[in-house]
Amino acid sequence: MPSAKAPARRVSTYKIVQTVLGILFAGYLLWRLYVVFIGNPAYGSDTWARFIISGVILGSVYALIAIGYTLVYGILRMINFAHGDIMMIGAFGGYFVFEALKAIPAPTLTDPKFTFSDAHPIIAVLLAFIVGSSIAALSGFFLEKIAYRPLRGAPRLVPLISAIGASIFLENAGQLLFGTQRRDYANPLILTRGDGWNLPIGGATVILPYTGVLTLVVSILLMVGLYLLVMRTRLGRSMRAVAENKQVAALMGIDVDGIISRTFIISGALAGAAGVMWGIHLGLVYYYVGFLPGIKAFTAAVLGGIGSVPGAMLGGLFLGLVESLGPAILGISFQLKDVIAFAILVLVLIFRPTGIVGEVLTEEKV
Amino acid sequence: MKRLYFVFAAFLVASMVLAACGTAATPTASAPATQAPATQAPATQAPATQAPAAAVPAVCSTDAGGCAVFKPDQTIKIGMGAPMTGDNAAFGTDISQAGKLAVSDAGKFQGFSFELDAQDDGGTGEGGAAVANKFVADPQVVAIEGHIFSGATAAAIPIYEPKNIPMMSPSATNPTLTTTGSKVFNRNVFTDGKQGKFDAEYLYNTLKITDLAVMHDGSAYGQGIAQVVNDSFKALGGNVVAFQAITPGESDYSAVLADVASKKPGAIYYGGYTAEAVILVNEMKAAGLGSAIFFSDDGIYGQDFLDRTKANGEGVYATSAPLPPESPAKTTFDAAYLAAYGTAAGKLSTYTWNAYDAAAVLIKDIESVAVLGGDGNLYIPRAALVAAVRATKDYQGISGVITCDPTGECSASNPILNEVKNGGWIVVP
Amino acid sequence: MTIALETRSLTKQFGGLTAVDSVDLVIQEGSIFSVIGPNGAGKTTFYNCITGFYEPESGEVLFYDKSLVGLTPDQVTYRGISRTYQNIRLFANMSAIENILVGEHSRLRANWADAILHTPRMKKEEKAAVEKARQLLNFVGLVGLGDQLARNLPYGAQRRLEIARALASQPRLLLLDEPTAGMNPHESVDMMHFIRRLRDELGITILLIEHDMRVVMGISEQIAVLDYGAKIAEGTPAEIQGNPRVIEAYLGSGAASGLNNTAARPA
Amino acid sequence: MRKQIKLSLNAGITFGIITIFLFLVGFTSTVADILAELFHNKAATSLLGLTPQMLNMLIFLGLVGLWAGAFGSRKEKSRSDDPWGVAVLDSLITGLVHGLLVCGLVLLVGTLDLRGVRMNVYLAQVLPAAVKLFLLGKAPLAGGLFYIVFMLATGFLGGLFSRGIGRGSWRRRSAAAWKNTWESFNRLSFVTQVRGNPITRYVIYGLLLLLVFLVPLGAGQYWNYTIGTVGIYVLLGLGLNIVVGLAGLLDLGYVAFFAIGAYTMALLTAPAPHHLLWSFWIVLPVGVVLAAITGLLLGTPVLRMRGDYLAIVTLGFGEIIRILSKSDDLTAFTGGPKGVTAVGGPTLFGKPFNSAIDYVYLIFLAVLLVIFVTNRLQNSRVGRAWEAMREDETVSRAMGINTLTQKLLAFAIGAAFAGLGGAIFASRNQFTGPDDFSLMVSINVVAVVIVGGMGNIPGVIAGALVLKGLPEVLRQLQDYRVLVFGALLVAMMLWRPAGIIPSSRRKMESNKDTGVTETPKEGREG
Repeated sequence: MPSAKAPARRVSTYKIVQTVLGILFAGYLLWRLYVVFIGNPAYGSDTWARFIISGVILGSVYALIAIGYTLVYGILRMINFAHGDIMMIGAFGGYFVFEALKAIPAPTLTDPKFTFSDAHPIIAVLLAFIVGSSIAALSGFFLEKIAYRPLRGAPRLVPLISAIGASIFLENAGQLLFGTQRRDYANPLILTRGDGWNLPIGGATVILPYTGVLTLVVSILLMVGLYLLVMRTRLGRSMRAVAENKQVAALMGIDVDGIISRTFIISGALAGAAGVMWGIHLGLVYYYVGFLPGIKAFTAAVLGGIGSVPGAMLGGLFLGLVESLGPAILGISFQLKDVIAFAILVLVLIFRPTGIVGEVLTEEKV
Repeated sequence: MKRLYFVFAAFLVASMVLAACGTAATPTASAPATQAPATQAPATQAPATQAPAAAVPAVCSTDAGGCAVFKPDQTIKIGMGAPMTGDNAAFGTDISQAGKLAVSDAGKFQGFSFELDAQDDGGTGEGGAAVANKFVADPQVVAIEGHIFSGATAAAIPIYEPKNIPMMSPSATNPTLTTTGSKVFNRNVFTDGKQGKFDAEYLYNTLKITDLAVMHDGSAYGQGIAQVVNDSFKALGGNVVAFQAITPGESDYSAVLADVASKKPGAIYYGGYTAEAVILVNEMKAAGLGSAIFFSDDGIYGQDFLDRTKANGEGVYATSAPLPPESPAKTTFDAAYLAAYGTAAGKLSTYTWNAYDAAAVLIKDIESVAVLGGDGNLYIPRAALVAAVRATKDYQGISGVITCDPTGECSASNPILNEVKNGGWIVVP
Repeated sequence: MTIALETRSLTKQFGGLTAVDSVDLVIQEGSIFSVIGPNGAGKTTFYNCITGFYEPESGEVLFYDKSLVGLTPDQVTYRGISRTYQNIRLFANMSAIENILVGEHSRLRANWADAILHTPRMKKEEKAAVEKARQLLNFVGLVGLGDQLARNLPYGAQRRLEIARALASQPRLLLLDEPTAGMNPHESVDMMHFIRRLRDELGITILLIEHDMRVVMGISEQIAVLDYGAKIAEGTPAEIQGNPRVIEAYLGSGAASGLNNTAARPA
Repeated sequence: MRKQIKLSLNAGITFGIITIFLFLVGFTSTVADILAELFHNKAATSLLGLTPQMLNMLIFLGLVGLWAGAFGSRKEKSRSDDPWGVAVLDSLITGLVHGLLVCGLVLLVGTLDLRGVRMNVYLAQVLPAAVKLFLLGKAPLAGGLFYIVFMLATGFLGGLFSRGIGRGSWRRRSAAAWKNTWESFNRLSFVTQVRGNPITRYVIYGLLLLLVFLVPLGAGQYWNYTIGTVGIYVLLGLGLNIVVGLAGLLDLGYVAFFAIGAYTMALLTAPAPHHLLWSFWIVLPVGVVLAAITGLLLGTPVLRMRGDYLAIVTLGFGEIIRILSKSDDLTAFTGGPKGVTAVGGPTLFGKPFNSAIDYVYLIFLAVLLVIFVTNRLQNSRVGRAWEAMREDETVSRAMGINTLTQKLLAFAIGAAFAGLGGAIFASRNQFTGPDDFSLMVSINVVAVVIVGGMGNIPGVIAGALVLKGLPEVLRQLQDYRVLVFGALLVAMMLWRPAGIIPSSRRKMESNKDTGVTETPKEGREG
């Protein structure tokens, strides 16, 4: 793609289109911002706060799932379509932990119905995350081993179809194993959904839910941890090397298959953690729970620049915010929030063809 | 240019071939429709060698659809097209399970047993047509319970129509389904119109709501009823402050609720099903809608809603069919359902009882027209069955009374209103 | 003599790095012109600027006195410039003859409607195109290998096929990027003769990037030396061989093998 | 030796997990019913205290056990010989491990069931009846021990059988024999003559065509409907084949064009919501053209994106169309989530199309047209440019190909085919609605192209048969059909990554196909 600074003689039509689109969109956005904030304020500051809380929390979950996509994509250049279903498996793992701990009574004087998970919420949540992540990581490992590894040299769309098959299989296995009903996460008492800190904003009370804060904190911790892992450890170095060039990495004595396996384990564990968070914050688990977040997270990963870990984080957060703020700012019905999200994706990609922080692909590298 | 002519010529020839094939195909294709006895010929001839021809009941020769013939070891099949896989599989699972219970409760008829053949149609038009074509190709299928989703049903009706296979859907609510003049399609479920108007009037007149927010899940059912409520409420003089749709399958609706909250509605009307209603109700307080009334349709009525909303569900209104509160038949059914499938009736979908009734009605109607031939075979005249289903009157089911009107609307009763009080649904007088 | 290609203070930057730094070159029609320089000297970037893949920040590229700056690669090809690649880039899953037919793309006119309707014009054109592709196969010595997949051809044949593909667009100027890379000395000599034949028999001007000094010195009429993007010397082979700045550039960059050392380099 | 034991241990564990999984998803119960239908032994009397249902299940589990034994006793790679003793020992180990795992499951499930624990609250298919069936009506311990013996025995038999037939060697031998016969047959002079004669090809095509046209007459309504669906997916597959298979652009939102074709047909011919009632034959080209135009409009801004960026943008576009079609704002125009009913059908020479068979022929005709167009395009300058782009976009630009134009062309033509498919689809179903255009349709079509073999027409047809025909064939498996379908999709990719019918190149250098007079010299090099 031609670089930004062009000689004045010939300007490509694409650039004209780009500029016109950009000006139109920026103008529209400014006008809408003016309308909703100054001209004809549709919402009070409490509503804006709610939008932002909702967007950021959802975005942080998207980000966590998106990292899984991005890690696998960075190394194998394939879309792991079954990633959302790995998340579903993790969510079920956490669900069963809570169900089990809920079944252990730990009555106190004040509340005879107190259970183990109410009495020791930290242990319960920790255990749920550990079990959920481990099961998901294990699934990721076997998924790669069975469905992707034999296709290492195949044309690049072949693993995609294999992934789609795996996704269909996992969804239906989940349905047949656990039944079709939607199940509710039995959170510890302190993490009751809907409870939270009451923030007085703009004359109203805005609830900052505990579960949401937990979600945000855990995902930030996991993302920072992952970033350190990729940037600071030997495993991370090897992963980057394999992502850069598998042949050369192999020549350098790196066990490429091993690294790929570990990548799937890590991305599976992150998806599993996201699944548990999904359960804790939103309370819902069933066999199809991973499908939509999977698609959304994939979008987020591309939005941020697929292959880039910070990009996935940014993309996830951005997407979460667009979904909650977009319809409000543009004054469009919330039913069309995905339309807005995808339209923004197209716009971003028109201006930055490789995502917000994507690697700049030169002609030679492509 | 010469080539161009050639291409056109080729087309012309091809279309003529097509036309020829089309006409040639006619007798084969439409035979079952117009001369149905011919298709049954192999089945009727076989026993004819052993028994006198009089063994075949006279009604079969006069019936416009001919007779379905069952040898003593064959089962009478009731087909069902339902989403058994994918996002909406809970509906299919639930409805087929309830239908199967109805079949086993029906026991044997003249020594013949019934069978519910539930096929996956994915809830889509394409799947619905595929399943319908499969059923019409199976001579043992005499009636259809379903389909479950309106889209699949719409695509299936034209396929059953010429084959005289009656349908009884426990859940397809799209109003247009009964307006096309189909003689085979019936349903024992509310349509949007009746319920929506009732709800809007109650909201405006009794609850004295002036500012209403209407939400729905974007499904044919939810959107339809929300539209009716919206229109009726406005016609009454009320003010609809927000009309928003959510995406089913998502687990978080806090943003759209925040938007609705900013309009300060006195109540939210939601058109849709339990799965999403539970999330909405649970998130309402956090979104600043703690004081608004949540009002919904029969899609959320049931134990599952209570189990999953707990304290948040208090004060929620929902319409339902006038259930005989706890009739012995319903109690027995609920116990049997729980024992057989491990989940409570009404947990997977709200159509469990409708589904049981739909199957039971079909079986009753089959029994009313079926004739045992002199050769020991059972004969079911198809057109007579279609008429019998349409003529169903005052059938007391566990979900209410079933009486079909000339268009195929069989849920005769008016909706009643329920409110959640102290963790249970209480009928509002 | 007419000037085939001329660059005037051509500059290309990547961020802070100046990959091509005000390069002035004049290439006469019908000559064999070489661009040499250590690794990373900006030779390939220079090619990409000419062929329209990069848009230079400043400067001018004139092809028979017409500016090429701002043209897209396909337009450049249409004007009569064609190229090969350092690491062979054939269409691996297409047959050899199809590769050449793709090369003829810019000289063919049949559009999708012609293709569907098989208009006489298209049939005639297609017949001629296939015929020409066969002749090119013949010219580069690949007769009988036309229906092989490109990726199944031996290395040397792939090199020649790539040149045949480049020739198919009837270029007036051919840019070759290390055509002898990975060849043994014997093959290199063959390639050298072949390049000369291109010029002599087809009258094509040739611009060459090459590391193998024996080839460069053997066939070039003019040589330009790039270092860090800038032209540090230009002249006949003899002049270049004696130029101290050139020697320094090569020694400095660690390629101490020297200008007269003709040992084969790794590909 | 240790490696060999590890191999059989692994096999035992794998098959143990498979058997446990089959029980947990309830397949053991279902398979009993399926087999009962197959053997007609539903009403048969019991044998050895086992009901026919139990026997049926045991037959199935026995097959699993045999396979486990065969799989577990296979030769370890580094071994050169394949002695009987090792194979038998291996199969026994595999069978034992397999049996032990199943025994563990039986003990656990059986005990819980005895205690009245309702496991199906969490594991939906573990119903008391299923447990009873799996335990063969015995006590947990007895059932568990039975399974150890049963798996040991079947594993042993499986090992013996597999070693006895010499493993894969018979397959290799017979394949070689076939190949030999085929080659010697080909060498016969008259065969060469007949094969070389273009008339033969036309005769074969003609016969194939005749067959294809005759099949629907005897296929019955259900299969005709299925054939029609396959045909529509062939249309879609051929369209996407141009985009993905030839031009190399991954389009995950192909359903958008399908939807546009379908909605055009529906809205212009149906009595509601617009009551336009246009004729089918007029709407058909309108739908095709509209879809193509949409392809152009979408393509213009996004076709500069590469690879997976394009994939997600197109995916987004597909979703946008679906969301818009059911959105509140457009309900008055599109019919909203309820869709459009009573979509019009074609009438030809006064005869209305009203059965599956009529549409089968219409679809055949459309497929033939599309095959014709695809074939012509593929073997032209345009098709070569597409393939060059797929192979190496950068180089193809340097070859003088205006990639943007060519991509747009591919996109538009692909979209036109989808529009054609969509229009026929809506007309045949007499209904169309937003649920018909979910993301899974796009994904299915991509799978049609890849599974069949990218870039070639027979491949697409094979792919459509597999993707849309297989699920119908699998209906016997009831609720398990999609599960099995997913697994088969993975297996198919592992088995044939290049697709069922991999692409082959047209021979052009020799002059047979092109009719050019000059004979090339035989100058083959090594």
